[in-house]
Amino acid sequence: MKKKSIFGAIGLGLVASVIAASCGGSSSSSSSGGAPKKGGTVHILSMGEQIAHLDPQRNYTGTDLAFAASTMQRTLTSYKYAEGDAGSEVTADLATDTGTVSNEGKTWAFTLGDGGTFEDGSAITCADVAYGVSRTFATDIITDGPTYAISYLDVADYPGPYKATADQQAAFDKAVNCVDKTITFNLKVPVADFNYTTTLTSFSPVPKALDTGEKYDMKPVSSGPYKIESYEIGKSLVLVRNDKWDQASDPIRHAYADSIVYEFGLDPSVIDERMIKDAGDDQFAVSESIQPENLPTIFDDEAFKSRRVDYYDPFVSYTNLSVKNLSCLDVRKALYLALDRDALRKAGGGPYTGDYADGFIKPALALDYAKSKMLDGLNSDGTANVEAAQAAMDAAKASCPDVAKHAADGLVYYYPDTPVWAKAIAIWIESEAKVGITIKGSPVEASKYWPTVMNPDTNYDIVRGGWAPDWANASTVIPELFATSGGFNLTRNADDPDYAAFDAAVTAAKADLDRASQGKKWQALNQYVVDRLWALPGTFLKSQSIWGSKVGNTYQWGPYGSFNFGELSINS
Amino acid sequence: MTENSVPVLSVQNLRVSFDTQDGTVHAVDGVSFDAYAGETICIVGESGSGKSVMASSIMRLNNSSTATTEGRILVKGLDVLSASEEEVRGIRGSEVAMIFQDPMSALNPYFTVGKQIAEAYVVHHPGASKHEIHDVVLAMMIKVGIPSPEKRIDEYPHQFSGGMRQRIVIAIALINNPKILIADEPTTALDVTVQAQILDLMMSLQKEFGMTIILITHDLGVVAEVAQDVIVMYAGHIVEQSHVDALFHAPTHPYSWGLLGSVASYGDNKRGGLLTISGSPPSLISLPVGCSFHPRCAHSKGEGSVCMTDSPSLRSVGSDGSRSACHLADDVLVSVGRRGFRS
Amino acid sequence: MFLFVVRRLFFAVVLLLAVSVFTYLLFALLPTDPAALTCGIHCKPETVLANRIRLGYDKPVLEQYWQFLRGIFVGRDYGLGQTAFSCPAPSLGYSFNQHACVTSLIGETFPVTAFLAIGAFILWMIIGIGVGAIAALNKGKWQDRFATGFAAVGVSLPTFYIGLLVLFSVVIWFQILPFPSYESPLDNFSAFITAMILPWLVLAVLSAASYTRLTRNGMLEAMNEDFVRLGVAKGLRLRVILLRYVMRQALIPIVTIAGLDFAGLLGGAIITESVFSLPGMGRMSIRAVVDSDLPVLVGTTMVAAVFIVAANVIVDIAYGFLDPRVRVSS
Amino acid sequence: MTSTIDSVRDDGTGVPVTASIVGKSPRELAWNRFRKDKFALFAVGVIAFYIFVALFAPIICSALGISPTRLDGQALNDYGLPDGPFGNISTSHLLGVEPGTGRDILARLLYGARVSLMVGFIATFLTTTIGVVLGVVAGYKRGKIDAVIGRMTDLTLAFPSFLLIIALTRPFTQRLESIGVPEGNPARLTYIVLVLSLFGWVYVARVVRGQTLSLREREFVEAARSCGAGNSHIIFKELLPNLWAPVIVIVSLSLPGYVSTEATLSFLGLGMIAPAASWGVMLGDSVKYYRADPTYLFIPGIALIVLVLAFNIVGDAVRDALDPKGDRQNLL
Repeated sequence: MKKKSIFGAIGLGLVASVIAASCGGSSSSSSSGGAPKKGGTVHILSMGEQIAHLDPQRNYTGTDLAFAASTMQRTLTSYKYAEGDAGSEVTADLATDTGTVSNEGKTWAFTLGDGGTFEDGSAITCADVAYGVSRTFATDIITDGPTYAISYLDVADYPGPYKATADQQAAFDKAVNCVDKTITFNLKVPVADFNYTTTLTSFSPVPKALDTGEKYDMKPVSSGPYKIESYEIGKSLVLVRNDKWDQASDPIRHAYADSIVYEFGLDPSVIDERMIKDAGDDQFAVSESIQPENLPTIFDDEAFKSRRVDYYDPFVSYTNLSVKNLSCLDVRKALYLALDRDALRKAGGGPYTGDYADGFIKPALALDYAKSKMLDGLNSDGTANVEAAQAAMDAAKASCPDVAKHAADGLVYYYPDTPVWAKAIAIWIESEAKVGITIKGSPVEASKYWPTVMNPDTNYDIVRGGWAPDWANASTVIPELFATSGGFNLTRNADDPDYAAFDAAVTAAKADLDRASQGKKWQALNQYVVDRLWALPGTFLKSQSIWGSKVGNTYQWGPYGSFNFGELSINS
Repeated sequence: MTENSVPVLSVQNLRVSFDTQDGTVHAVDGVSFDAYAGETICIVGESGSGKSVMASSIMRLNNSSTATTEGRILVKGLDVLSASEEEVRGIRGSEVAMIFQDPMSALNPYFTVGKQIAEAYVVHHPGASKHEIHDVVLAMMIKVGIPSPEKRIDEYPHQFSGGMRQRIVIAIALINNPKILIADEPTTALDVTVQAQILDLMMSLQKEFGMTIILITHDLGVVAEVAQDVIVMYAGHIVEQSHVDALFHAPTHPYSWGLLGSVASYGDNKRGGLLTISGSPPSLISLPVGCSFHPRCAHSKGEGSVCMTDSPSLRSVGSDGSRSACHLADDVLVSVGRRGFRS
Repeated sequence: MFLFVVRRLFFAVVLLLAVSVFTYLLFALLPTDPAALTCGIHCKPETVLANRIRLGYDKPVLEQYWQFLRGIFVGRDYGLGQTAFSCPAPSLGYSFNQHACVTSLIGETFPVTAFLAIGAFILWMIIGIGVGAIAALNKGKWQDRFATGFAAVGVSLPTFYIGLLVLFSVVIWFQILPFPSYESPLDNFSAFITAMILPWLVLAVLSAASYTRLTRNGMLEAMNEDFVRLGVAKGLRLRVILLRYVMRQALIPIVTIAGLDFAGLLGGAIITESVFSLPGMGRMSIRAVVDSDLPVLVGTTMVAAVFIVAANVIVDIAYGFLDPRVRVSS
Repeated sequence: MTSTIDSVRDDGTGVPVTASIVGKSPRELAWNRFRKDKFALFAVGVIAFYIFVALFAPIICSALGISPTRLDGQALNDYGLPDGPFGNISTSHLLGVEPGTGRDILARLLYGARVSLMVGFIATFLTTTIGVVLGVVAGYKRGKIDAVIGRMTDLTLAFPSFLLIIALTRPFTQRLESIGVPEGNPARLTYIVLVLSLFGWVYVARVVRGQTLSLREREFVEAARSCGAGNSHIIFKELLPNLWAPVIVIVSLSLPGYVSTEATLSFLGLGMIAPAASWGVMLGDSVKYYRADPTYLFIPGIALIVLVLAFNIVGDAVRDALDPKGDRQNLL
């Protein structure tokens, strides 16, 4: 799961929450006693210009998923609407239960409950869900969404509903089969936790007759308690109650507020000030993030105690190294040892940034996490160990002079062109210069950062990374980040001599249906990557949020690391 | 000299100085003269001699923020210099009117000439009806000799030739039948043929309206033709005031002598060329001690003489009423003036 | 006069065509591939190709330009089958980032920009001309020094800096106004005013600065004119002279520049709209820059150019009315 | 020197300008007047000071023991904010440190002055040169050449320039890099300067053309022409020397304008690339800290305001000195 927008604070302390906010510190906070009331308008202050994607099959951003799922896009299954560990449990939504698995994990069936309707009053049918799933395959139009449907479903060469021939469509209909109210997914590989996959809105229903393709992103048909009244990019998204939605048909949503207004395009500093001031309508507002410079103001003042939270979100930040260009472990070690992680952490707000990561799996993934053994000489307080780094560099000059020379000549670091990253890159340049490594910063427009670095033609040495699991299984972490088949592998590690062994181990771990044993395998693979430094572990991130004094039900929803927007309420 | 012994204009010890970045410029330095009804006084002098500033002072047209004005200027018994803005405004255009040097720039390019003439009338005749104004303006345009005035009344200044524009300016000046008309080089910017027409017009209108004309000019031909009295200014002072005939026959100041000599038609020196005044005008910020003309004066006595130490005052010399500000006026009268010039 | 206007209009159309060619070529020759941008993060070459064809970017630039021009008059259709849609005339293209026809996007954002421009324009003319006149009438005194200093700082300080300083000081430190949040004047007029007053002021103060200078110098120059002296010599009242003689002359160059500045503003006040989060055309165009949303960029550039060219024509014609010398001789 | 009675045209107000100061060239006169303007001399001093510190920034910084890139975590508190009042102004950091990194603000300001002033000076130089050349040629030659230049002007003015400057930054910087301009800041700077010149020359050219049109009718030009002087002689020896008053005024106004445009581009993330400093980068960064570190907010702003004011004062003074008419008049 991607981070929200990379506009703002990217990686250095931003949005989102925990799969389990277990590691204390922050006592989060639901509302001030009593059952939440109905009515009122909730405001969401956003520095983004729009919701990246509202089209359910294209939505793949933590906050946006939480927003869309809780307000408009019902899914077959859902995470529980609860804070803390409970929020990470899967529960039935459109389906009557959390699915039935058969055929050794290759067949999953869900039965739709009664009474679900779209905003036009028509009933949600099995065909609507199947149609929605089929849209994921139209990758020329339905871009940016998660592609689990494509990699799991047992259908080949299906181009999506817009271009499919009758035969191709028939093949898809076999893979996603509707019998009355029961939808059956036939998978090509066993997936033990497919009912977690179906919490993604890419498994939401779309009424075929109302599908506008490209334009569906601006006005998706609602199946939840709210519908879009107006949506202007750069201005606002206004949700009002969907009067066709029947509370009785929905086992999880409460829809307290009468309307929800997303305000776009606000200056981050202005958002912070409005939240601090808490005047007028801003008393009914929530903000997903706080700028690092304003954190002390909010967290040193007890006046904000009841409307702030500091928590571990599901994200891990790290730094991808191009193993292809830096095919020398000693150089990679030198890079890591010389890096002043303490300075980077301070630039992001110090303790509010999070904790130094010992890998890529967060402790919240309790089954998959084990403390890794970090590199010898790495200072645990985050400061640079220049001697050790120099030693590694000297070793590199002997063992792999070409790569060492490349490092001395200049490593190209693609970074998002934002003020926060401008400072981060300055820290990188300064720290690596101490061991004779030159960093050449190459700023990329923030909005084009991922497409740019994901492009195989982009010749980088270093790029940033940040990731959260799509559900509570490191199968959505290690393979995604480090296997060549992964959706977010920026390490270019395919030619590393140790890659073949790694790949085999990943395949084995994925196929292991015993969750505990699988967890051990992920732990080992995490350590495997840490030992080889294909990427440099960064921070187990924390996030901070603030809300207006009259907003209730402001808990942080674990899997998405954000408010459960649809459940926010107004206490007057 | 005139039937009325009370002057219509009396300038008494006028001093005007300007503050500039380079220092204080004493543009007019103790000027006094009287003008009587119906007479024409010409003021001549080099550029920078203060004649235009003096003329502007009569209507208090100098920049109030940088100019310092002392002395008295009496028009109809009112001291223009100490009067209130409103009182001065009442005089401007109605008692005293002015014609500027360049008719091309003196008219407001954004309004029709008719409107501009009317404006001058209306401001002093607030109750006038539209019809009346139209008639007055038209009559005035006819008087100043604008052909087909009905048509041209609605035209803009740029549609007029220079001479015609100056006629419009004269029309504006005379529409309220002023007692005094100050004309600051009214013909300098015009073609020679037009110059004569304009001067004739002014003279004939003077007869009709009976006003006093103060004509600033450097054209001694014009002076000879129209003036009764002539005032010669140099470096902010009046150096000579004479009847026109007296001036041309017997200038009482070496500077007047030089002036006359520098005009071709009056030049009669042996080389046959122009007589020139050697040297250049003095700085008005720091005038020479003594007579301001002495550095350029051929008659100046040497070091330690009165020319170098005392500033000469204007005094009567000779018998024809001429006044001169030359220590040596009597000598000059004898040794130079009587000798050289006949008109 | 009629001929003059016709000639002027004809020339304006030619100029706009030239602008459209340049704009189109400029953006078409950029190294950014619009098709790649619609293809998302996990982009495969075949998807890029498919999108390029779908968007019409596979055709030669000239043909694309022709399609664009044609679209303005007859509208354009996009895509095939179920995902087909069309943008009716006058179509300036379709934004794949914002999933909407550029014309309707401009239609949504333009009113905000127009309100901003009109209000700021009125304010800045009042402030600029007023302060300039005060400076001219008090030349050399402290009022003049202050006004020229104000003009100097105003002309040269970056808008974002002043804007944010004003925002923070007025809203946070002195708490005079609530945080501006745009509302349509038709929905909530008082909220509209509250939201607009700061951006109006900032824009007005910044732009007024150059008008202060223009007014001051124009008036000083006019006061030097002989015809002003003649006006005084006529015995006209100071007020009359100032209005009919001095201002009349000083305002002519101001009208010219004001027309162009106003037109420029109608094309979007990029920074002001961004600082104050106004959903106007300027902010949309900067978003288009960030997203490489070429259709929106071309569209806003063209609309802005139309305003500038139109303002030029209007200013030229207005000039004829303001200055009779131009009117009659042409 | 001899003087006939009307050797110098009376300027209508009677203040005898030429009479008072004799025998000096207009340039000397202007210089004399300028010299007396204490305010302007002070402003010249300020500009000279800025240029001096910009030129010698490396020497000054090493003398003070500061660096624009060195991190100083010790000067920051745990949260990355300056660990002391007023942005942690201290003997080791005379203007405090940058929040987040602890870099020295004075050093960044000095190095930033280099970038900002360089952009300002080069862009001004280019726009002025292009504008003056095209303006003079158009005004002097008139006819077809004037028409062509006039159409170029119209076309340039018809574009929303700021939008284009922003929109083309990245692609054109890449283009520049691909044709051999060193990557990163050199390419960005080149682009900024070029594009500012591309849109900026028009304003200079229009003013210069107008001035030339009236100058070419003046006696001294006609005199030169009647003496058989060539076009280049007339343009360079007769016209240009008489154009520098309006040009200097334009320069004094446009230079700070370019500095501020650079700042705006930096604010939008299109200016200098980290870790380089420019005033724009600093202004853009500092506005975030209005609450946490207001000292930082004001330092780059004040630096810019002082420079802008200095240029304006000098520009006004030069104009006053060259055009004494400003002194005469006026009735109101």
